[in-house]
Amino acid sequence: MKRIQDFNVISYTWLNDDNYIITLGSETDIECVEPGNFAEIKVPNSPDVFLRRPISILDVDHQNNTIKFYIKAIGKGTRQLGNLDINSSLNIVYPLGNSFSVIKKKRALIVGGGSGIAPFILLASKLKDENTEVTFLIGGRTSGDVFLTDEFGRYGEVLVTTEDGSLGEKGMVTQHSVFSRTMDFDLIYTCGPDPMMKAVANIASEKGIDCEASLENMMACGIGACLCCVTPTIRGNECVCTEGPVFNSKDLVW
Amino acid sequence: MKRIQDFNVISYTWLNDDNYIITLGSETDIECVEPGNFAEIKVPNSPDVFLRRPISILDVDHQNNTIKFYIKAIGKGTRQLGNLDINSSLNIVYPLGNSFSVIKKKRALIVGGGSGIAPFILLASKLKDENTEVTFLIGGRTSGDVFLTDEFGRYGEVLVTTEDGSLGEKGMVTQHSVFSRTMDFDLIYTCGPDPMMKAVANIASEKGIDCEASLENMMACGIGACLCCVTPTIRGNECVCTEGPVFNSKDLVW
Amino acid sequence: MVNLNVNIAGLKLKNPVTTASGTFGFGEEFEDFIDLNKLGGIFVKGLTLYNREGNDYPRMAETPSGMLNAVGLQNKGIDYFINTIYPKIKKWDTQIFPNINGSVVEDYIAVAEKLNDVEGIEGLELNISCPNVKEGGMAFGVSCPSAIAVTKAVREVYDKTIIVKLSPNVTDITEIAKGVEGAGADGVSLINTLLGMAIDANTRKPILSTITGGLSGPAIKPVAIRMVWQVYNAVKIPIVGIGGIMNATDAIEFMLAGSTAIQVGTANFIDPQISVKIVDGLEDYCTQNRITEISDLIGGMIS
Amino acid sequence: MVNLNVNIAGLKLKNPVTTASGTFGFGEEFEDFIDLNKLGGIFVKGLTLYNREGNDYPRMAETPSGMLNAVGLQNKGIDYFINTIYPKIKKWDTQIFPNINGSVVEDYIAVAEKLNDVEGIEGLELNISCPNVKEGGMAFGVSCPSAIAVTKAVREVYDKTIIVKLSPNVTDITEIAKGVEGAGADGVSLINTLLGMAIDANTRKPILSTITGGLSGPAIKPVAIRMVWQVYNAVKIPIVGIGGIMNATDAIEFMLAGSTAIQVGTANFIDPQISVKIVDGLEDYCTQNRITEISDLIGGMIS
Ligand SMILES: Cc1cc2nc3c(=O)[nH]c(=O)nc-3n(C[C@H](O)[C@H](O)[C@H](O)COP(=O)(O)OP(=O)(O)OC[C@H]3O[C@@H](n4cnc5c(N)ncnc54)[C@H](O)[C@@H]3O)c2cc1C
Ligand SMILES: Cc1cc2nc3c(=O)[nH]c(=O)nc-3n(C[C@H](O)[C@H](O)[C@H](O)COP(=O)(O)OP(=O)(O)OC[C@H]3O[C@@H](n4cnc5c(N)ncnc54)[C@H](O)[C@@H]3O)c2cc1C
Ligand SMILES: Cc1cc2nc3c(=O)[nH]c(=O)nc-3n(C[C@H](O)[C@H](O)[C@H](O)COP(=O)(O)O)c2cc1C
Ligand SMILES: Cc1cc2nc3c(=O)[nH]c(=O)nc-3n(C[C@H](O)[C@H](O)[C@H](O)COP(=O)(O)O)c2cc1C
Ligand code: FES
Ligand code: FES
Repeated sequence: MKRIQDFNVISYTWLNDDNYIITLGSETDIECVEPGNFAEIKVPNSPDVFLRRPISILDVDHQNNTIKFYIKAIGKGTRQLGNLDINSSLNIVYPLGNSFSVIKKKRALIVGGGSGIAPFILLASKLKDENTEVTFLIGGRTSGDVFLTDEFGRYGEVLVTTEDGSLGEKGMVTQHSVFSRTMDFDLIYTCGPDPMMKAVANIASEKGIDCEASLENMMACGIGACLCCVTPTIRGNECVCTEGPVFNSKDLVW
Repeated sequence: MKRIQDFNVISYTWLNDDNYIITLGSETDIECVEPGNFAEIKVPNSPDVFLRRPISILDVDHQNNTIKFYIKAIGKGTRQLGNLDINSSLNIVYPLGNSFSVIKKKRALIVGGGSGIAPFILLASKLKDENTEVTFLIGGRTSGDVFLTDEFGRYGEVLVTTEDGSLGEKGMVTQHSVFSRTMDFDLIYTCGPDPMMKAVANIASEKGIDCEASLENMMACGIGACLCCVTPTIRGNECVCTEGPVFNSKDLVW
Repeated sequence: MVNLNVNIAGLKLKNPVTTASGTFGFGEEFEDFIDLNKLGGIFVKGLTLYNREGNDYPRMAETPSGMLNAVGLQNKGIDYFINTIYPKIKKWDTQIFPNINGSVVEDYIAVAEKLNDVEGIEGLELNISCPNVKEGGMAFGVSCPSAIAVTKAVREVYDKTIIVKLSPNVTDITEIAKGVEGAGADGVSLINTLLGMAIDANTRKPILSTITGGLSGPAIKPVAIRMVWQVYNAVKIPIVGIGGIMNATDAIEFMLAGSTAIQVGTANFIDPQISVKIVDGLEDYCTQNRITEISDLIGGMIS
Repeated sequence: MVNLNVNIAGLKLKNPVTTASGTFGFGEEFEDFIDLNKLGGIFVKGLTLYNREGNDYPRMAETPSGMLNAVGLQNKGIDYFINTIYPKIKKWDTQIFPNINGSVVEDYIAVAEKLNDVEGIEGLELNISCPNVKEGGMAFGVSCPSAIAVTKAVREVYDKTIIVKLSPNVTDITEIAKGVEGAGADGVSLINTLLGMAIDANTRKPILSTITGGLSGPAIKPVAIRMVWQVYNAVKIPIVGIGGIMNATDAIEFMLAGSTAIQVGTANFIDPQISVKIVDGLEDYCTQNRITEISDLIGGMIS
């Protein structure tokens, strides 16, 4: 069930100047979260930020009632969320949106870039529970843009590309040698910048592999009430916040 | 000269749940301030507060580059100003407005109520420098509304009235027995709620004593640019922020 | 005990708090957050005769204390509403008001005719103020003759309560309000969004696919309150006040200015529970101010 | 090197940043805070033929991301300006634009005639959009014939640059803009304040003495940008964009929408140095985006 809940800021982990993980705690239970779900976070003490901000759920801990987000500070809201006092309170509406399909006893490729890697920790852990073998392919401009590889390593092989070659193979994710190998994946998951996802979806379709992409969009409500966040699909305009954020790339008109 | 300057919050002294003194410090020198001058304070991290807030200057310390304000939390801005982190930064425009006349080697009565007592510490210290003898008359609803009496005590006799009689004489300030004594004051200064100031001004005029009242008004700019803060005077509408806040009560049409 | 009932041309609302069209879906979206039975009414998402895909994305831009939208009346058409959606939402003990739209007068008539026969729906909101469609929409609401014409046409085919939703993008809103009053409207609702626009200085492109869109949220509240007060002084029919209402105090201000009921719009996005919180807040205000009939507040500004 | 010069009908401004009438006094008020020589121009406080006391207080109310004012053109009259104020402020190397107002056309003519002879003043702003006066004011600006009439009358007696300040409280601002263009205006400035209102829920009274007042600040920015863009597509004369500009990015957006110059208004109250900061910010933007002539940005929105 969707819920509006108050949390306290427990801690920050800064990955570099702009990227951080924020951990929130609550007195009450945390709702069950599926991989791909997101939250609408109210940014406190920020005169410039009027609407909530949609952020994927990185991880939840039902034992300790904590929830984590991985955020890239790109504007006023995401910056202010990285600048709160420990223990200060924060209001979130969650869990929102649909989720990735969790396939059983298969092989999956997960391709992410930028803040698009956030949903993949939860996804990988569910896939592992279902005995699906996971390969990660994470891209960034430089080695400084590639995060969470250690965490991903706990769930499968981690491949990296950087545009400057400072980590892993040099080039864009879609230029990685994994795509020239036998592509015996049953499903490709992707989340990140639109051009990256499109390129990945194209390769998937060429190779006849299903591909699920998690989209972003400008959102007002996050719960399907305003119809602001549509993306064109073969079925017409659909809301990224409710019919998405995860779409089968075959259905997308992009 | 008027100036816009960044300060840091050094400390708070809470007088009760709603009244506090905030001390700010700066790396650079503090401008010279006359008694009655005020500052326009930018309220940080407050989505609801758009304009600056006018607050009288309580005291300045040129040796340590600090400035103090006495604030009564009555709304969103004054509440938020009481809720800042120590060391967080605050921007103020000051010193603004005219000031009380500082008379020499005379006798003065200072009548204040509520947050209207703020300008009187600076005033009393200047009057003392000029060998003027000061009597304070401070009013409140109950003893819990009467503040800074110890500080005032350093400059002269402090008389108190409370409406419930819990401190000093019972009644309104204007009912205090000082007004039935020989009123050998040369000047009465007053600041506080409008009805109080009017009543004080009436007594002053009956007794033929000059009276200076410091007014409040809704302000946008604080520097005479917008003409939003006018009060009717015998010379026409005048700006409280520049022609005031201190007016000779004879000139006011209220 | 406070009586929160208000009355729009004979139609009773259990309290003045309703939700604004396009900001509350069909109500269902909020079921997880609030008890919908507590609302005075729900103005559902704008409906048209046939399915509409709405505008391309991006449809939304954040602005200071507000937002622009360019949804463009995306909906599955009136039949889908009547046959599929309404049966699911009629269980709630609150008034459901369809918000109807058209490109030409005939569309409005067709939609109103269909709604006339729906049991349980006691009134509709005639939207002549949508800024986000190329044809019809706001064009009806910014000209007095066309506002009158469409109201008259719908009045002829619709027997229950008609609330005409007015556009703020006009020189004199009282003229339009008087026009639709004369044409048979039972009430007016105002304001719809102000026509606005946003540009991204980095890309140098408009943020919305449609370039202009509708401005809503607290930014427009002062304009909305002014218009409610002007219309209150110009017409006799009840007013539903809309525009930037974020809390019970705002709702009180709209009632004092002359609103019989109010709609909560953009605020639902920021706090999905806000509509019900406002109901509670109105009751508290009345208790604190020893008001036993909330309807005594309507137009109660002391000037 | 960035060339920040812009040109309003032959009148050169050293940069597009000017200050809005009524929000910057006569400039002197800001002398302690900024170097006034750095501004493209100063539109001084609204002037009338004779001394005006303006409205009663309260004249101001804070609103979400904005404020309402009801100053009502308080000023000491045009002669006082010409004889006492202008001699003090003409030393600055910036364009000074008097903002002129009247209750009847004859007032405007009289004021314009007096200004025509003042050496150093190269242009005036003809305000037909003040919402805060009972007679004249906005009434001139919300009707096309009267906007044309007053512009024509002033054109006949005034030889230098006339910028007509338009009201946003109209159904179609392009119609008025085209009208005043035809009547001889050299440029238009927009927008003046939106008519708004605020009520105190506790006292149940209007906050302003005049009940309604003019809404300014970032809240109105989306409406202002939309109107600038509409007018840009309707007339050939230059536009001075106004409304909620708080920083250089906002100013860029107004230029992209079609403004040749911009006015900074309410922002001056929040940061008395903001106008000069915006000049610097424009230069930075141009440098970063490899723009050598800022005038290339005018109407440069990519749509
Ligand atoms: C379903 C979903 C899940 C997301 N998950 C994450 C996540 O886990 N971690 C993370 O860091 N970010 C995530 N995002 C993106 C995040 O919502 C935006 O970065 C954030 O809203 C920007 O807010 P801001 O105030 O910092 O930026 P602003 O100051 O508002 O804008 C800065 C720039 O970003 C653009 N922008 C703003 N919001 C969006 C948006 N929603 N989509 C695309 N562009 C936008 C603006 O147009 C502007 O150019 C997610 C977005 C969606 C829709
Ligand atoms: C020259 C001057 C000096 C002042 N000195 C002090 C001081 O030393 N200490 C102090 O505590 N306060 C002082 N004040 C009053 C202070 O400015 C207001 O209390 C403050 O602006 C309220 O802001 P807020 O956001 O807390 O209230 P809001 O939430 O904005 O409003 C709360 C209520 O207060 C009313 N109000 C708001 N501002 C004013 C105002 N400027 N005048 C009258 N009523 C107002 C509102 O109408 C509303 O009813 C002074 C005011 C002036 C003009
Ligand atoms: C995303 C969005 C969609 C809207 N869709 C409609 C609509 O379909 N029909 C309509 O009459 N008004 C529509 N409106 C206008 C609102 O009903 C309301 O009049 C306006 O938003 C002002 O109220 P607010 O400031 O409380 O949001 C929409 C508003 C928003 C923000
Ligand atoms: C306090 C105040 C006084 C104003 N007085 C005038 C005036 O005398 N003449 C005029 O043309 N506009 C006047 N205006 C309108 C401004 O010049 C400007 O058009 C408007 O405030 C919108 O810009 P902003 O949002 O940047 O403030 C005034 C605005 C304010 C806030
Ligand atoms: S954000 Fe409102 S429908 Fe998706
Ligand atoms: S507050 Fe602007 S003139 Fe006084």
